[in-house]
Amino acid sequence: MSISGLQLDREQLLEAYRRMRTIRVFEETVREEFEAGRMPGFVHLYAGEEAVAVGVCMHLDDADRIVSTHRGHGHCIAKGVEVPGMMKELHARRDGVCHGKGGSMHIADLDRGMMGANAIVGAGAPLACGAALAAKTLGTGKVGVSFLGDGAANQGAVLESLNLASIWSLPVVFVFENNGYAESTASSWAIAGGEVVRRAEAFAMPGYSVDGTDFFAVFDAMGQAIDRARRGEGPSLIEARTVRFFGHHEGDSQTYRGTNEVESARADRDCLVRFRERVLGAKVLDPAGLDAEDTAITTMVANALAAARAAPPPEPGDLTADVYVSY
Amino acid sequence: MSISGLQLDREQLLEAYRRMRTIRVFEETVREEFEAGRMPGFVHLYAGEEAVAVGVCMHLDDADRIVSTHRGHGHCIAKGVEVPGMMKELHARRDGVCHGKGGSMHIADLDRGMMGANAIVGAGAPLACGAALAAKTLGTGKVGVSFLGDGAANQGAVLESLNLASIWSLPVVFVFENNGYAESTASSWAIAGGEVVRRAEAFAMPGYSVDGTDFFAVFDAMGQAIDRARRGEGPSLIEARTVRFFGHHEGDSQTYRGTNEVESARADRDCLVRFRERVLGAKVLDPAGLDAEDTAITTMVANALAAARAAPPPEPGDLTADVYVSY
Amino acid sequence: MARIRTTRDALNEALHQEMERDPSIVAIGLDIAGGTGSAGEQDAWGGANGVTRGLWRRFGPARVLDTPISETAYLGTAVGAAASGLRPVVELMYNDFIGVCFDQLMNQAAKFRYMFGGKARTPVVVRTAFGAGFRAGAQHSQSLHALFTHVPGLKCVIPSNPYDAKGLLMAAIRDDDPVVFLEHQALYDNKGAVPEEPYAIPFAEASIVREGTDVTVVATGRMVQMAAQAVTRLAADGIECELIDPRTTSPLDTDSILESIESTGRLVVVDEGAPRCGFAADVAALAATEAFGALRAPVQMVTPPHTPVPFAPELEDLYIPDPDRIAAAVHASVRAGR
Amino acid sequence: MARIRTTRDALNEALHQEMERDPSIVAIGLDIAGGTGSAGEQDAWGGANGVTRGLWRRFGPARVLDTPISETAYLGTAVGAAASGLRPVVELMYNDFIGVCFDQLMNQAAKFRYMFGGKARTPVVVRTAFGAGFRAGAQHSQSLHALFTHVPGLKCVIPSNPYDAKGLLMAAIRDDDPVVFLEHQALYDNKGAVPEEPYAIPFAEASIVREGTDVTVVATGRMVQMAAQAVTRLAADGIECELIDPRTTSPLDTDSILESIESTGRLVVVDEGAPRCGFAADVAALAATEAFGALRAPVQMVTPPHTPVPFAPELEDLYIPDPDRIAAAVHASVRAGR
Ligand SMILES: Cc1ncc(C[n+]2csc(CCOP(=O)(O)OP(=O)(O)O)c2C)c(N)n1
Ligand SMILES: Cc1ncc(C[n+]2csc(CCOP(=O)(O)OP(=O)(O)O)c2C)c(N)n1
Ligand SMILES: [Mg+2]
Ligand SMILES: [Mg+2]
Repeated sequence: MSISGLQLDREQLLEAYRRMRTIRVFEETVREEFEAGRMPGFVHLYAGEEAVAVGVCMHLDDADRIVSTHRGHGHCIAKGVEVPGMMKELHARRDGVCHGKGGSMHIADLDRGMMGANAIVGAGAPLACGAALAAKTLGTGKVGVSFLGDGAANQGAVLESLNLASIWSLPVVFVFENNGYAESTASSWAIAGGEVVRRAEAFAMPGYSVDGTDFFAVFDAMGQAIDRARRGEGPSLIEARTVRFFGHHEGDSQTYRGTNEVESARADRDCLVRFRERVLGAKVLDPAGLDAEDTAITTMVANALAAARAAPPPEPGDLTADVYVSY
Repeated sequence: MSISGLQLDREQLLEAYRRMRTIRVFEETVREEFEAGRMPGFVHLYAGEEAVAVGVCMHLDDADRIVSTHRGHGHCIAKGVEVPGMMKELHARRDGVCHGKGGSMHIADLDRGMMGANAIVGAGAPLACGAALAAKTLGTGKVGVSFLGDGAANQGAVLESLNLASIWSLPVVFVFENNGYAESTASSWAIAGGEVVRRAEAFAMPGYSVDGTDFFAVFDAMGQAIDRARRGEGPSLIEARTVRFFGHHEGDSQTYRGTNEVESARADRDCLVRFRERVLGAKVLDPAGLDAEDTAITTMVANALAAARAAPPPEPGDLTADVYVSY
Repeated sequence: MARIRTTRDALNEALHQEMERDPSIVAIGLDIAGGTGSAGEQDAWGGANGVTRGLWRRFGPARVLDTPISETAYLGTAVGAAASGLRPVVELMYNDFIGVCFDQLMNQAAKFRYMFGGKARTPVVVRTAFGAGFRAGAQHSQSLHALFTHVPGLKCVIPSNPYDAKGLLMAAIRDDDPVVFLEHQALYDNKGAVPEEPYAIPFAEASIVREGTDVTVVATGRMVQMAAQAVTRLAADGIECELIDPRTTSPLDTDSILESIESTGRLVVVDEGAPRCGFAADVAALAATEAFGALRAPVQMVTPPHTPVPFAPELEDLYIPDPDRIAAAVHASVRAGR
Repeated sequence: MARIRTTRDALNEALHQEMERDPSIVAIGLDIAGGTGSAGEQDAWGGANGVTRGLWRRFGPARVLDTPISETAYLGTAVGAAASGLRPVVELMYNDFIGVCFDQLMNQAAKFRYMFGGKARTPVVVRTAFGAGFRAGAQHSQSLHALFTHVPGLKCVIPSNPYDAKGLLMAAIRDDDPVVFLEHQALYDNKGAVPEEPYAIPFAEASIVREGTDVTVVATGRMVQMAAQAVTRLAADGIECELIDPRTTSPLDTDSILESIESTGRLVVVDEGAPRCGFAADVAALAATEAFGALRAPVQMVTPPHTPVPFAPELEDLYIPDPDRIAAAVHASVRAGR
C-alpha cells in the first residue's frame, strides 16, 4: 500500500523540499544566465511546476525510468541528476551530462533513469512504455513514467500509447502537467472536453486530477498509480493542474496571459510556499532548517554555475563521435 | 430533424436495398474473379457490412464527401460510384475510374464525393476533416464522413482527428465499422475498454453504438449525426457492430475465427436478409419487386465484369502522366 | 529606391496579399494566431517565428486557424481540404516534426493525383522552418529537403533571400500541387529588396547568383550566403565561380546546372542536408550522369558530416558548411582539374 | 548437399535462433502471432508475410507481442525498451507505413546516442517489407531505403538472397545501433542455400556477386536478381560486368565499389527507389567525388521514374527496372567510354 505524503518522515520531507527548491533556484539562475546571453539555445523553465516532478519522483529510484519533455530541468533534478553536470550541459560544456551535445532540450542521464528531455512533443510517451515493457519483461518490478504537457494530450503518439499501455498492462504512469498553455494556446480550448483526465476513462485506466501545486496531492495520486503499476495491473493517468511562472520559453512576451495571472499565481499557488506552510503548520520541519537548506542550495547552484562557466567546450573530434556504437 | 429509416418512402427503401444488394453481388463477383487469378493486387471484401455504408450514404449526395478504407468497394457503391468504372479499375483497365492506376486499395471518384479507399489505416480521418473544413469554410452545408475500421480506432491519426474535429466543430461524422477484427486481431482485445464508442465521450462528441447489420439502426444514428453536423454543432462518432463474411483479404485462411462463427453470422446477421424481412414484414416492398432488383443487379454486374475483362490496359505513356498538375 | 524588408516580412506580405486575392486560401498551424482560448491577447504570436503575424486580425478565425499539437490531424485536414476546394497554407513549425506526420504528405497529398488517375488536385502548401545554427539541438535543426525531394508528387522550394521568399511563396500558393516550402531559421531576419506588388517566381528556374567560368557552385537556402562569401573571396584570388541557387529542388532546373558545368567543367555542391542520399549527392549524380563529358575534375560535395546536429556552438559551427570549407573545395576542384 | 530454404524461412530461422540464444530479444508487431483475443487459433498469422510464424508458440506472449494498429506507439515502445535493456525486433508491415511513425526512428532512436553524449545504446531492429511487383499500388510498394540511409544514426540493411537474409538479420539483431532491415516482398519465396548453424554477416561488406572487368554494376535487394540476369546475358555478348551488392546501404562498403570502378572505369547503378536523392544518386555521387579519375564514361542510373508506383501490372512492370533496361545501360556505358 502506498503511504500518503503526510506520512513521509522528516528526512523524506526535507528531501522533497530540497529537490523543489533546487529546481526553483536552478531555473532562476538559468534564466538570468540566458538573459545575459551567456547560455546558448532555447530554454523552457519549470519554475512553478516543481511539486509535480518531485511529487512523482519521490516514489522512484534510479532503476525506475522517466521520460521528460522540452521542459525537462525539473524532471532531471527531481530524478536525481546532478546539478553541476546539468549546468555544464546547458552551457554546452564538454563534461556536461551529455558532453554538450544535447543541451536543455535533450538533457538526459540514463544512470539516473532519466531518459531525456524531448523536443518532439508527445514523443516520450511511447518511450516510457518501452521502459515499462523492459521492466515487465525483465521482471525488475520497476516502472516507466511519462511526463507530458497538456499540449501533448492531443498528439497521436500519446493517445496511441495510452491504448497500448492499457491493453498490454504496462507498468507506466502518464503524468500530464496541465499548466494551462501549450505555447500561447489555452489547454481548455485545445483539449476537447477541456480536461486530459477524461481520456483515462476512454482508455480504460484510472485517472487522477490533482492540484499540481500541492506536493501532497501529487504524491498521493502517484502513490496509487505506482502501486497499481507494481502490482502488474497496468497504467494510470495523472493530470496535475499547475502553473508556469515564466514564459513558454525565454523570450516569450506572454501577452496572451490574463492581467495579473502570473502575479496572482505566484502569490497564491506557489508550490514551495504551500509546502512550507504545510510542513511548518504540521510542525514536522522547522523554519530554520528550511532556511538552511535554501542557503545551501543557493550556494550549490552558484558553484555549479561558476564551474560551468569555467569549463571547456567540446573538442572538434567530438563532432563525429558517438553517432553509432560501431559503424 | 432527421427522418427515421422507417419513414423512408418506397423508392428510397428500394434504393437502399439496391445499393446493398449491388455491393453484395459485386463483392462475390470480385471474389470469384480474384480466386480465378484474373484480377491483380489485393482485395478486401465488404460483404456482410453493406448496411453500414448504405445506412450512412443514404443521407448524402455527391457534394458530401466520404473517405474510405482499404475495404472500399462498398463505400464506393453506397456513394454512387458506378459499377462498370469500378470493375474496370479493379481489373487495372485504362478506363477504370482511376485509369487503372489506383486499384482496389485506392479507388476513388471525386465527382461522386468519394475521396478514395486508403491503404494506410486511419489516414482517412484527417482527410475527412479536411472535406468538412472546406464545407464549413465555403459555407456549402455539406459534410465529411470518415469510414474507419475498428483497428483504426488505435491509430494516432484518428484519435487526433477526433479531438481536432471536436474543438473546431467540424461537420464530420466518424463511422467505425467494428467487424470484430483488424486482420486476425480481435477488436475486443486491441481497443482498451473493448469499444470504440467510449472514445466519443473522451473527445466531447455524441457517440452511437448501433447494430451495423441493421440498416435502420445505422440510418437513424447517421441521421442524428448529420443533423448535428449540418446545424454546425460539430462531429459525431458512430460505432456500427458488423460482420465480415470473408477473410481480411482474399487468401486469408481465417483460422483465428471461432467455429461456425461465419456460418452463424451468415445465418442470423445477414443485413440483406434482415432488411428484406423488415420491409416485407411492414409490407412497404413486395418480394417480387426485390427479386426483380436482384436479377437486374446480377445482370448489371455481370455486364460490368464482361466489359472490364474486355477493356484495354493503360498505355505505356500513362506511367509518367498525372504525377503533378504541372512540373 | 529599393524597398528593404526581412525574409519574415516578405513571407508575411506574400501571405497577406494572396489571402486578400483568393478567399479559398486558409492558414493553419500551431499558434499561427496565438492566444486562442486564453485570457489575454489573441493573435499573440503569429507563429513561432512570427511569419503569420496579423493574418488573424485581417482575415479572422475562419481563415486563420490555430490548432492543437496534432500535426497529423491538421496537416491531413489541410490535405483533405485542398482536395475539396480550399488552398490551405499550413505551418509545420519545424521541418523536424515531419516525423510525426509524413504520411499525410508522402502517401496522401503526393499520391492522390496519380492514384486517382489524374482527377485530383491537392493545392496545399506546407511552410516549415529548417536549418542549423540556432543551438537548437538535433531535433530542431535539420535540413530535410532531401526527404521531400525524394518523394514523387511533392514539390520542394527553398528560398535564399527575401525577394525570392516572397515570389516563391506566392508561386507555391498558386501552384496546384502539394508544395513543401522550406524557410531557413537563420534567414528570417535577413534583409533585401522586396517589391510591394505581388509577383510569383516560377518553379524550376534557378537563379544565377553570380556568373563565372571557372567552377560551378550549386547551393540552396542559407548555403547560398555561405557560398556567396566564398566565391567573392575566390574572385579576389582570380577564381571565377558561377554560383547557382536552384531555388526549387523539385522540380529542379537541371538545364541551368548542366549548362554551367558545360562551360566550367567543374562542380562544387554545397548543401546543409545530411550527405547520404542527400541533395548534394543528387546534384553530383546529375553531373556524373548528364555532364560527365564536360567535367574536368571530381565533383566536390560540401555538406555536414553524417551526424545529428550537435548542440554545442563550437560543434554546430563545425557542422555547418562555411565559406572556408567551400573555398577549399573550389580550390581542390581547380587543382584536381585536367 | 546444400540446404535449400526460402528467404522467408531463412529469416524465420534467424529469429528463432537468436531469440533462443538471447532472452532479451522480444518481437513486436501487427499480427506477428495473430489471432490475439480471437475465438479461434492463436498464432494464426505469423505476420502478414509469415516471417514470424511459430515464434509465439516457442517463446510465448511475453516475448512475442501482437499490437494494435499503433505504429508510433509500438515502434516507440520498442525504441524505449531498447534503450532500457531489451533488444526488440519490430515488424513494420510495409516500409510505406513509416510515414505514420518516422519520428520514433529519425528523431528518437537515431539520435539518442549522439544527443546523450554517447551514453545510450538503442539496439532495435525494424524489419519491414518493401518493393514493387505485387500490384499493391502506391502505398504498399515503395522502396524507401534512401530515407533510412539519409538519417545519421540509423543503419540500413537490404538482403538480396536467403543466405544473406539470415546472416544479415542475425547481425542486425546483435548490432547495438538501430537498424532498419528491408525485406523485398518479391524475394520471400526466393530459394537458396542456407546453412542451419547461426552466422552473422558483418555490415559494410559488399558481396561481389560476379567478378568482371568491363563495367561495375551496383544493385541492392531485388535489383540484384535483375542485374544478375542482365550481366549473364551481357557476358554472352562479351561484356564482363562486376556485380556488387552492397547489402548494407548504411554503413556502405565504399571501398569495394571504388576499387571496382578503379578497375572497370564504368559504373551502372540499379536501384528500385525513386531517383531524386535516392540511393542510385548516392552511389553515382560517390563515384563522381571519389573515383572520378578512374571513370571513363558517364555513370548510368537505372531507376524507376519519378512517379508513385502504379497499380496496373503493365505500368508497374514498366516502372520496375528490368534486365533489358539494365543491359541497355551497360551498353550505353560501354559505348560512351573513352
Ligand atoms: C511535434 C511537435 N509539435 C510542436 C512542437 C513545438 N512545441 C514545443 S513546446 C510546445 C508546447 C507544448 O505545450 P505543453 O505540452 O502544454 O507543454 P508546456 O510547454 O506547457 O510544458 C510546442 C507546440 C514540438 N516541439 N513538437
Ligand atoms: C498504418 C497501417 N498499419 C497497418 C496496415 C496493415 N493493415 C491493413 S488492413 C489492416 C486491418 C484493419 O482493420 P480494421 O481497421 O478493423 O478494418 P477491417 O479490415 O476490419 O475492415 C491492417 C493492420 C495498414 N494498411 N496501415
Ligand atoms: Mg502546457
Ligand atoms: Mg475490423
